[in-house]
Amino acid sequence: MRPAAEAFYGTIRLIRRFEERCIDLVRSGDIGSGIHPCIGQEAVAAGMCAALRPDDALLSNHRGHGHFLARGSDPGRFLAELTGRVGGVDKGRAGSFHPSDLSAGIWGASGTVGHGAAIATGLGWALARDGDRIAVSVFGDGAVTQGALLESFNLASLWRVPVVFVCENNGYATTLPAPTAIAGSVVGRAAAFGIPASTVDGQDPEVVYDAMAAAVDRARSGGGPSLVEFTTYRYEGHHTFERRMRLAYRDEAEVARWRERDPLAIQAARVPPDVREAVDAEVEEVLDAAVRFALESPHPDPADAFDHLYATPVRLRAGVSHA
Amino acid sequence: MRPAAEAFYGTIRLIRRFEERCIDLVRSGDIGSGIHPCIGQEAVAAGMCAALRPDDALLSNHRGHGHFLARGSDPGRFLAELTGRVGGVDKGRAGSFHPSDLSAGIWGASGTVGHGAAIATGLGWALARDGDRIAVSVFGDGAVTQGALLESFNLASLWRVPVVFVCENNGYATTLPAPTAIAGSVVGRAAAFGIPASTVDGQDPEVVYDAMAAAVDRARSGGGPSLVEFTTYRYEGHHTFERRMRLAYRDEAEVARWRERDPLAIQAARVPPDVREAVDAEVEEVLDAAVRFALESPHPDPADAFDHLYATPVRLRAGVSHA
Amino acid sequence: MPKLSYAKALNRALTDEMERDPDVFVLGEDLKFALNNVTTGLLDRFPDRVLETPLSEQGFTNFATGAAMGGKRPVVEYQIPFLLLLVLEQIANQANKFRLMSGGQVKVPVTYLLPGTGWRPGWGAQHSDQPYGVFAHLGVKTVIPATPTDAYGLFLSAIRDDDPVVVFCPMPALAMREDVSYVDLAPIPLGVGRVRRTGTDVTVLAVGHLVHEALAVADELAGEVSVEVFDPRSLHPFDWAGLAASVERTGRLVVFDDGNRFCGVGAEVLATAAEEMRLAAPPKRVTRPDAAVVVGCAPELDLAVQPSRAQLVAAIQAVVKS
Amino acid sequence: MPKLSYAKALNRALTDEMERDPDVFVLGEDLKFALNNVTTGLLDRFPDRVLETPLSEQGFTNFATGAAMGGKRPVVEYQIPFLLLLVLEQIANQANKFRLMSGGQVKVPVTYLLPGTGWRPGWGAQHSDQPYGVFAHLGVKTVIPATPTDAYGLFLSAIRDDDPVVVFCPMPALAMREDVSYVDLAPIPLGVGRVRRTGTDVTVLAVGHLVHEALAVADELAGEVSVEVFDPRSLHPFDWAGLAASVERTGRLVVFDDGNRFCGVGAEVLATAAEEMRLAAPPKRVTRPDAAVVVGCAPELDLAVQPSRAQLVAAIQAVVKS
Ligand SMILES: Cc1ncc(C[n+]2csc(CCOP(=O)(O)OP(=O)(O)O)c2C)c(N)n1
Ligand SMILES: Cc1ncc(C[n+]2csc(CCOP(=O)(O)OP(=O)(O)O)c2C)c(N)n1
Ligand SMILES: [Mg+2]
Ligand SMILES: [Mg+2]
Repeated sequence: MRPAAEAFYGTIRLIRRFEERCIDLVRSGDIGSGIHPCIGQEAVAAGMCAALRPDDALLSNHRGHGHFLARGSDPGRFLAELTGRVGGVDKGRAGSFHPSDLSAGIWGASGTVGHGAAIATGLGWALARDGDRIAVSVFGDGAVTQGALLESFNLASLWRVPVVFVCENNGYATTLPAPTAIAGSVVGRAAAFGIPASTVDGQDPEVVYDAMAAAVDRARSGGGPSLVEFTTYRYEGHHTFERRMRLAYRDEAEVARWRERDPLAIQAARVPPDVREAVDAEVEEVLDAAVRFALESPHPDPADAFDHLYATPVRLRAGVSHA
Repeated sequence: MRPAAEAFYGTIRLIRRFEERCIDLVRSGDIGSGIHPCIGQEAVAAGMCAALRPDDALLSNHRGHGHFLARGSDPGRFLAELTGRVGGVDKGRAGSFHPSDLSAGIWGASGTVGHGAAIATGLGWALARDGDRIAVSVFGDGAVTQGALLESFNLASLWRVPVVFVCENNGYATTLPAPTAIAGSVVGRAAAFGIPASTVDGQDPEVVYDAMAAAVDRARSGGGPSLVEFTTYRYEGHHTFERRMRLAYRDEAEVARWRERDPLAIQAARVPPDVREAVDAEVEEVLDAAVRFALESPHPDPADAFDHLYATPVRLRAGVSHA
Repeated sequence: MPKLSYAKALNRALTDEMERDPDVFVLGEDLKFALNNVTTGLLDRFPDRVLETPLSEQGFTNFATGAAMGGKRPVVEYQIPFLLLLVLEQIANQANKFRLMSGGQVKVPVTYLLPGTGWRPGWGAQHSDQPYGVFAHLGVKTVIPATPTDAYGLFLSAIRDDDPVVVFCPMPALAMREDVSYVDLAPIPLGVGRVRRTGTDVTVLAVGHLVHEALAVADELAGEVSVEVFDPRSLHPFDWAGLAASVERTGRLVVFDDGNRFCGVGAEVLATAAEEMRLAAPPKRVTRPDAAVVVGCAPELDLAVQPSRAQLVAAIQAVVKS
Repeated sequence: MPKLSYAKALNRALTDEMERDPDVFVLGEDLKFALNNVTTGLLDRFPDRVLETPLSEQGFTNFATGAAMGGKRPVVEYQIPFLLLLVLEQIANQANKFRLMSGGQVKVPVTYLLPGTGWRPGWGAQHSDQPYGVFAHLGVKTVIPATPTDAYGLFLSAIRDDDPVVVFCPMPALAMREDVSYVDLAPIPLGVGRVRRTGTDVTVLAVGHLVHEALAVADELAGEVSVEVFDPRSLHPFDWAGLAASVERTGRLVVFDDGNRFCGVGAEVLATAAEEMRLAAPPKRVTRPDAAVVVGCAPELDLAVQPSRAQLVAAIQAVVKS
């Protein structure tokens, strides 16, 4: 059942403010990597994740902070990851680019754009053998020109894997406009492999939820893969480095047009002012605590550099001759 | 203009008998690699190559003997290549698996299934900058599940490259039936990238010619890429090694059904018996001479093992310590 | 005692492990008809654990990563050495890093099996590579069994290992047979080498099928030089202690390796020996040349760029003389 | 004299060569906005020779192979080190073998440019690799310029070379500036190293940006040890004669390399030295550890698995003492 309006509002507000805090922490140097902000795209995360069962598995990508928060990852531990601390969800081994949080059902984020789709397909296949959990792969418009992603469409379709492919089409891959990169369309690619696909407004979390719930239902009931393309927009640059560079790949008018469909405003309009204020206050509290936790968490010990490299450990030689 | 019936017959007959001679030479050990016979598929080679201008560029694949002969590669020098001799079109450096013969407009055959399509796309793009030559990429049904091939569809479509993608769909990738490998269809993949595509009978060289000529015209006149899928069948195994293995992946009835549409018979029916006999005799003469040439050509000298490795040579150390 | 072939040993290891552990499954091309003899009989016994794939090596390699994260233990078979270069990024940069990037939350127990690495007479320049050094360099666990018994034991350990492991089976070793008592077949731990023949004058470290060539050379030189043959069996992890003990005894070292010279396994072994071991004479490598491409279809040229027994003999003689 | 930055040197080399040779063109991601500063200004000057690509690295790498066979001279830019692993097969097994397989009929003059190899603080485990050893192992021509002048000269030579050449530009070197008189900018032949500083006690072979670290260490130790710093500049082909001459003078050798230890460039150099050069003391390597993965987002961990000045100092001191 579709969550209440204020629940969506809360998620979107949390993601928005979390990212804004992150940008501050990038400026202060606490998040060394910079981030790929998803500001403007929060409705996709909110609606999509609400349609999942907690034990479903999601493979995220480089612009994934929203997915984590929407799935209930602890903001403090997640932020501690972005600041590279041992209290992070990945003990500081992932940072902003490659995080995972299995407690929140997020199984990782491959830095190889598009390749998470095949990993999710394998994961979905494995989960389906032991129950009715499903897998979700989230990627951008840039990923659909990566052959490995299209290979996964073929495998998922052939083997009727319970996987939902979610394309967050924000119109650009870094500076490259989607129409100059994608011959044909996103949904046309999926359809070519016999995968049901639709293009859906990604700015309204309720619309997102409905489309996603249908795809999840299909997967869970043995109907196989489907693809949902959510049209959306990022208000920030591709990565925070753009704050230091002037890259004139999109004009102000276009940004302004999309700001008119700000998911935060869309959802705010559905929530009474007093409820909104309460939610906003709670979000700030949560984030204050999260920032505190993230910055107080210890830095990793260099002596532990090889921890977690292997599950079945082996002896490794250092980089200096020990004789 | 479509060539005369006896010309097609001659080409098909040449390929058929050439391959049969090759199989003998595999048995005798003179062709050490074995071969991937194209017996049964000769009409595609004959019709397709007749639609090309001599200076057009074709990228072949592992089942490419027919393409070479149909484009006019010298049978003796081509066979000398298969037997690994210095008189071969590639001086014995290519063998049956990776040959090229630029004098016949064949620019190579990547062993990486599907990847020739992107090479051909780049080649076609380069040729188009200096004139009106076009490029052709030939691949099997197995190649359309390789992501790198689909990447080339996207690039060719975006950049309107004069390239014709030719899929020889013989129903199997080694032992794997096409329907169990390909979700959707071959032509559906091309269409998804905005590439005009059609499925055409590959057993009749005249039908092949007409379809190919249309695609070539489109490419040459600036209309961009297209794909033609020719349905065909190989009467032999995937590779001559199958003569020593029993692989029951297809039944006799299926083979028999396809034998009823033998391209050699189809084209023979269009040629008067006396003309046919003359052609047959000439083919045997050509092949006798070719075999003689191939077996008399010297083996490469081990001292030349590094020749042709680089175009701008460098000094290489041997595999033994020289101190 | 029954004769066990190398290929049969692979088949047996996989069958035994699939019997024992329902999470093990196998995927790859032409598996149903067991083109490489590894999957013979498996389809009948485990019909839903043999996944025959289209030609989508990168896709199914990533698929295996996901399935492994989801609790399965995939064994992925590849038909040609270069296919491991095609999926190098998926193995070394994705599968092999996910555990670290998750801070230990996930494991990725995938086994990548190449039942035929190196030169197969006639198969062309793109089918004759030896990519194992690349995987070891990038930190992917890498084994290269020389005998049927080792093929069984190392393949089994690779499947049971909780990390990605690549198993390279040298083309010329596949036909090898060995007298084996089946009850002696057992997992062999990664990172433990083996002295195949003891000797006192020189240690020959031989990789893969060259172990057998080295043993033949040792026989041939028996009256003249006492050769110890050391088989590392696994490249990463590597049995440095085992090698050091051997070199300690002999004081001399020759590496016999079918990989390319530059940055190959021979380089690593000589470098480590130079740093850490006491050598009575400069060590030597017998390898493929720098930048070697085995054209694969003209045996005269092919053999010229692969290490030979004659080269090994000469190298041994030079090392013991200096 | 004007200050030339490393990144600007790359831009200038490409601009000069595109001016000189109409067959040169550049392709890659985000080129129009020159994200990596390599293609700055090119779109305006050569609007039809800047091909901005979708995220299809394998496709456009093969595309470059075809365009090169068709008479063009493509320069392909990649954004991240791992992308070179993603296209390794297309470069090493396809582009680099086509000339051989054609018996010399075709040439494949492609330049692959990685303007940022190695660790960039914060960018994560999948963005901090040093894949150059892999290319040299497989016989692909490989250069790694340390300075702006060398970046200009080696990049130019790579473009003019008739074979595939990979140009690795170390991340920390990109910001480096040098006093350069523009008339002195010239092609630098592949395979010619350079003594960056003469010394008498020990040769330090340093790769890429570590050349500068080695020079700093040499300064620091100046009173104590006389360090010669040798920069190979290109890895394949490699200037063995230049290195041998240096070691001949100093008798001692330390390699300082940011690649992984096992089968890395350090291994090759030590192995060759052990085989062929007279050393007064065992050589040493200072490298990334075996199997290193730089997590890339926690500097404490990152620096722990990259070679440091302190390690180099210790290695030099140990080598000169023994
Ligand atoms: C295979 C691959 N190519 C290039 C990159 C570098 N890169 C990282 S994100 C990105 C743009 C991705 O665009 P899109 O998929 O649309 O996602 P968005 O950033 O818009 O959310 C690029 C080019 C990469 N990480 N992987
Ligand atoms: C990428 C890749 N995967 C696998 C192989 C091994 N292989 C060579 S030919 C072949 C089957 C190809 O089938 P198809 O494309 O239909 O061509 P056909 O042999 O039927 O003509 C396979 C699997 C290869 N050479 N390259
Ligand atoms: Mg995008
Ligand atoms: Mg086929």
